[in-house]
Amino acid sequence: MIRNAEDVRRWLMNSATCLVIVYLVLPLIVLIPISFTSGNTLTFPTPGWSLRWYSEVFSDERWINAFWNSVVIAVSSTFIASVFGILAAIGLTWGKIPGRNLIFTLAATPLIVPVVIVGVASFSFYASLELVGNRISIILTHAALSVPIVLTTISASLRGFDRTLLRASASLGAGYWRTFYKVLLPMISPGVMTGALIAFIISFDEIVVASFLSIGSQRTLPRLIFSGVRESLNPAIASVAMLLIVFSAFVLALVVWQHSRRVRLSNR
Amino acid sequence: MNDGIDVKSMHDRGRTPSQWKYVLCIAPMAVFLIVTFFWPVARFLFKSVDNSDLVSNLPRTVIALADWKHTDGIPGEDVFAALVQDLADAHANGKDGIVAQKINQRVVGTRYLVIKTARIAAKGGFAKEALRENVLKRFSKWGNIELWSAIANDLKPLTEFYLLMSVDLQKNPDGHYESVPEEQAIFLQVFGRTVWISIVVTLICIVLALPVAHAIVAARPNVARVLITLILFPLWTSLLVRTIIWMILLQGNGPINSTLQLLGVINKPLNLIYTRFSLYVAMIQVLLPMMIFSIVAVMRRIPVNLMKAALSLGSPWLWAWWRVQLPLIMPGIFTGSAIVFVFALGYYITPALIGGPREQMISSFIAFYTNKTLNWGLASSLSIQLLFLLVLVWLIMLMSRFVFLKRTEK
Amino acid sequence: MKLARVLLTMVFVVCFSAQFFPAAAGEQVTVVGWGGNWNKAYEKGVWKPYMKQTGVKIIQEEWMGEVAKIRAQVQAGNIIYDMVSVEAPGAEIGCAEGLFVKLPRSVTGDPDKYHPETIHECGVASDTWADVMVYNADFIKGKIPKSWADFWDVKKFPGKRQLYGQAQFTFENALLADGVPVSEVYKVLRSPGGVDRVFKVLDRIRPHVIWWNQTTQAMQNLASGEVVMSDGFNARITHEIEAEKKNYVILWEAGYFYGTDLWVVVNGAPNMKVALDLLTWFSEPKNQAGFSNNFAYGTGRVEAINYVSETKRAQLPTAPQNIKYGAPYDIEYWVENKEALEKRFKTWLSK
Amino acid sequence: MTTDKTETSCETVDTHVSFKGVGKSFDGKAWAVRDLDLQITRGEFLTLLGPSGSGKTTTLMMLAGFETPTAGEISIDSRRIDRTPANRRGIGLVFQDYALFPHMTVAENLAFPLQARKYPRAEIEKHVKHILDMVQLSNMESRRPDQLSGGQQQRVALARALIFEPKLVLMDEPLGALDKKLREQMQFELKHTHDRLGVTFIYVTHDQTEALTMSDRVAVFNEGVIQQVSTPDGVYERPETSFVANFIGENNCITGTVVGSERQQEITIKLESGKILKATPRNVDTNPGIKALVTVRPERAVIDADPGEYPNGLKATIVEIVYVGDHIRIVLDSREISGFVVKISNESKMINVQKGQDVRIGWRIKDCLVFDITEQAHLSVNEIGLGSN
Repeated sequence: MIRNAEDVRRWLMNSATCLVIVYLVLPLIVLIPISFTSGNTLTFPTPGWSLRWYSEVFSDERWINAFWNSVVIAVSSTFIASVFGILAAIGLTWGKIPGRNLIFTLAATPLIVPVVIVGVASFSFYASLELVGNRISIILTHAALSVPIVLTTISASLRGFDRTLLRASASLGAGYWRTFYKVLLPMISPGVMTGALIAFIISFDEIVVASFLSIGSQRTLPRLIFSGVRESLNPAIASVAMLLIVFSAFVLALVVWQHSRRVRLSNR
Repeated sequence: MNDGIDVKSMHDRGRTPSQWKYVLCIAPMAVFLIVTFFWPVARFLFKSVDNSDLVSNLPRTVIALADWKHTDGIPGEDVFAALVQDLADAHANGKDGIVAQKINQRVVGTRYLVIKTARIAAKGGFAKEALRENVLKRFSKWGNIELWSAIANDLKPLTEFYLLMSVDLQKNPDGHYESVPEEQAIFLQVFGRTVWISIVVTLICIVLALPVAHAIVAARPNVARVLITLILFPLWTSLLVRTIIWMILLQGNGPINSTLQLLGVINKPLNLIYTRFSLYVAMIQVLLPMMIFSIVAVMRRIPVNLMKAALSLGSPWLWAWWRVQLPLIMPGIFTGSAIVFVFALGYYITPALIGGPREQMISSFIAFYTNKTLNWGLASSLSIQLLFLLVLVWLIMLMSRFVFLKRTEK
Repeated sequence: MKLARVLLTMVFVVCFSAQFFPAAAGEQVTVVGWGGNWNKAYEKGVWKPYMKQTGVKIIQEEWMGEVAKIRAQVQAGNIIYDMVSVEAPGAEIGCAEGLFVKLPRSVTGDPDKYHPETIHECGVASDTWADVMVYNADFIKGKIPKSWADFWDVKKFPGKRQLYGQAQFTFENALLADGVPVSEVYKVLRSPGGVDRVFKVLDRIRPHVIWWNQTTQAMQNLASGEVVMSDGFNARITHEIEAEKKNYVILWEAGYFYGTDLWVVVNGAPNMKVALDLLTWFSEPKNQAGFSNNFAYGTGRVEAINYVSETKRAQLPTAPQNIKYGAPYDIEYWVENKEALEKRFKTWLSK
Repeated sequence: MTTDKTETSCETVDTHVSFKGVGKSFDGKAWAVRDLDLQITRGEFLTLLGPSGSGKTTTLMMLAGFETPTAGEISIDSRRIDRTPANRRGIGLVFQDYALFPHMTVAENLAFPLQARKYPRAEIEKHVKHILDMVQLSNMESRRPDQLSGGQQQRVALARALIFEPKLVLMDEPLGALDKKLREQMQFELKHTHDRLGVTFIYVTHDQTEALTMSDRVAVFNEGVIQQVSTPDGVYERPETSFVANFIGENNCITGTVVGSERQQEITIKLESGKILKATPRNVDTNPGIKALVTVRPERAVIDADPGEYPNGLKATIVEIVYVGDHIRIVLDSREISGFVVKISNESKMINVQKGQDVRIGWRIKDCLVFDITEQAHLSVNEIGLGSN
């Protein structure tokens, strides 16, 4: 009797879970056939199969430019956020700083404040500095948006770091920099990498700030997609979306790999 | 960790200096965030009360209108002289457009009046004698007492005009606050709509996340890992891409409609997109993973035996869940809700692409006033509303943490 | 000291990334249009011939009409755009603020040779678009709608309608439906009670309307038969008819309003001379027609229509056979009232 | 405060490390280490022994350069080093949990100090090979620390601290994480390594066996103060304070009052029961009336002993006999003390005593040491109890 009720409940719960997972994942999968359509419209089932929309994307200078633009912006902002993030995480995790929690909370606000506000505010700020229409403004703003993530992941890995190793390194004659590069950085690198990858994705996907701050040749990939979508939904957009998903999957795989590496290191 | 002395770093050469090093470590990030984030945002929020565009371009008028009250009737010669002189200067500096815009925001339909007056004033087109009469003859609108009181009411360095407007209030000529006419009262409604959409999204996320979280925690490690990766994957996919996918899926001749038609469930495509429904579908897909992970994080810390214990004590499953499991995962639900709610509040791209005109939230209005009508004061005031909501959520979080802590202490 | 090294590295990297900017070389000019097919048509019909003729390099950009960005560029003295296609109200506001160069007669030619409202002291029309009434002939058979009054008549033509979810366009269309002739629409709007009348007319049709806010959305609802009638931008509808073989019918004779986007030259543009030269060249009717031959939007110069092919001509809002039913949007009216009326309209919409 | 015979000929000894008046306070209130004076001879194996929190690790860390003395000076070879950064002191340091770099292989761990000193690559390879041979880990060089057993990790840690040929090696409870058997084996390996290299070892432990087995000298710490510095048999046989007497080895403690001293190195104590004992004063005032603590090591007490040879004696009842393996432990109760412990060899004739049997416990005067009871004051009740448990 109880056995049965238990089974029914489990069955219900599992099917609910399956439905939710399907809801989360299926849309991404449905995109695959659509992006290979030979037709002119985003209809399903597709009239035929072809690579024409992919070749259109790859041969269109605008998409390529926007892609590289996004990469440059994402890499630069990630680098800046990581450098500041590592330093600040060290200070906040190891130092006895009064108001530590307050600093953490304040450093998290760029992630919480609606992007529209950040976009408008940065736009008005950089306009006064002659920096609108310049990659630097987007890079700096994206870096500010990424700092909370980087700070959190690096602080987490610093908390798991055994500081005796720093003493060991010093006792073996290593100076500050050698200790930093050879001991600390390799040990917390999974955390740094995870944070950096998330920061990269944040910047790479970011559209609101980019649309406020980018002008003309500084157009990022999401910005280009956005203006494309407003005009018409054509299969080229689906192809770009597909490429972005593949890209994200790749980055996610990197993160999962980094994570398993961190688990391995901490299980020594 | 021996003898508790490891709290000191390898470079500890005494107490105070080492702490300074840590402060130095934090300083670059602090300075960076202040310069690239806090200062720009503060500067932008200041625009909600900043009135310098009006005041600094009408210096003489400010003085001349200092003692004027709307009961005094149309101002006299000196005010007109001051105004004409100010507008002439503004035109020469290229500021008449901004002055006209600001005045038009207060009294609709006066933009060209100001610009044209400024143009003529700059050319010396008004005779010096009987200036007031001269101006009034050419532009009878300057004889409008409402216009004058609207200007005079707001000739101060800091104005509450935009803040009032953003909560559907205005100042009447006597200087009292009153509601704007009903047909203009939109912002509180948008505010309510934004909150409502966020609440609905949060609640649905909770309902959908609970079974998934249970399944993940109950599953074998390998299965759990697969589930987590499956949930992580959409989270890692561009928000824009996911919105576009929903646009494709939900459109009239999109996959969902064609499949349903193929199956003969419907004979005419359903109107799925550009509705509240499509907005919820797209937003929840984006935000649900965060809720799931918040709940899973808490559930993992709950001993599995608690539910077994409750069941062994003879309680029905649902009751046991309600009394034992739910209170323990409440902190996770709370954190997840706060995250989902806060993110939902700021949504802009998804409503813009997938919602109809009635699905637009505060963010859309902020962008509209920033880009289209260049009314930054209002955009800033609306941002303040949004930030106010965020602070509120944050305070609730703090308080709830306090409550939960107390409960676990008992 | 060690921290300084990190900071220096950072500054270096940031500066390095700034080096990605392309350096200007030779005679060139940056023109900013509305993107997509619009840009393609300009490239094919106008920029290419000009480049061939003069050797000047034209760099095409696209934007979404945010005048605030130009203002920011001008205020900061950091101007990237030379020539921009701006919506007429934006041109008006920008001109008053001194963001745009006042164009001399030598560039624009005689203003009388333009359609009304397609020339401004700061700009000349880049394109003339219209918001027109359209129906899908696949779903309306037999009795055919002829006017905006028919659009409002849900008894005679059952089914959902579709209107643009903003005040401009919808207000004009409502007054047309209420029997106001195109030439009288703004007189009514400006008169006391004019706006109230609009809302009364809108109240009548409200339960039957789906509001669109993106062209994509409008076209999709029209294609699926979700709505039987709609308003929409004429070139977009023509594109659907030609490229997608849709059975849409544009009702020019129901009355329509046309709007103008204007080419303006940004004050302090780095290539101002080239831009002005390009505009001078563009103001020739023959050169203007190059755009209309590739896109169903009209031109500023009246004569330009003579250089447009027969089939294209019928699709333009400025074609003689169409323009007799149309009138331009009143820029002054919308510049002053847009913010307040949009707000009131959205309030009404939300109820 | 504590001088032993070995330290009197200070001038002739080659002093390697010297602490003078060193003190350390973490919070500016309490002293973690106080008035530390200590000279360490070159080539010596010195152990700092004490319970946790007694200041021994702090002392080591001050020498290694990870803590700054609040007072006093530390010198190596008569040069003050308390301002030299840790990485320039050239001191080998073995950590309690080894602190091997988990992301590096054994060989990389060993090469690390040489790379830091910018040795040429060939030189590094040679040294690594040599030291791996020395610690018998030649085939493990490409493993990571998590693939080694505890003992192997310990050897790598030692090898890493030795590879750059420091003149001074510090060890902070390096064997603490090993199981008993391995620990004993490693103790001998360490001792042999020390003998072979002839460098100075300073060793921190709370394990007295370790201290006694390996050291040339032992410095016993308590509450930040050195109680005694002496050879292993010195601290065991001739403790200076009741703390040392109790901390090292086991002791039976009985309180009493000083009656008087008839001759040098002998004192008369009266227990509460009125029983009179003769004992050797260690650190006590011989004035009558002073409260004093009498201690007897369990292995020096004898059951049913000849009163002539063992003049001190108590009547007691056997309450428990425990067979421990290499010896037998007999617990007795008497009027004066309950839980008096006597250890006897497991081959002793006494092996046939019975539980509940009344016997006489006796011991020699020289094995009965007396300490000032005020010395005892800061020793916790538990630790006193240890001796009579």
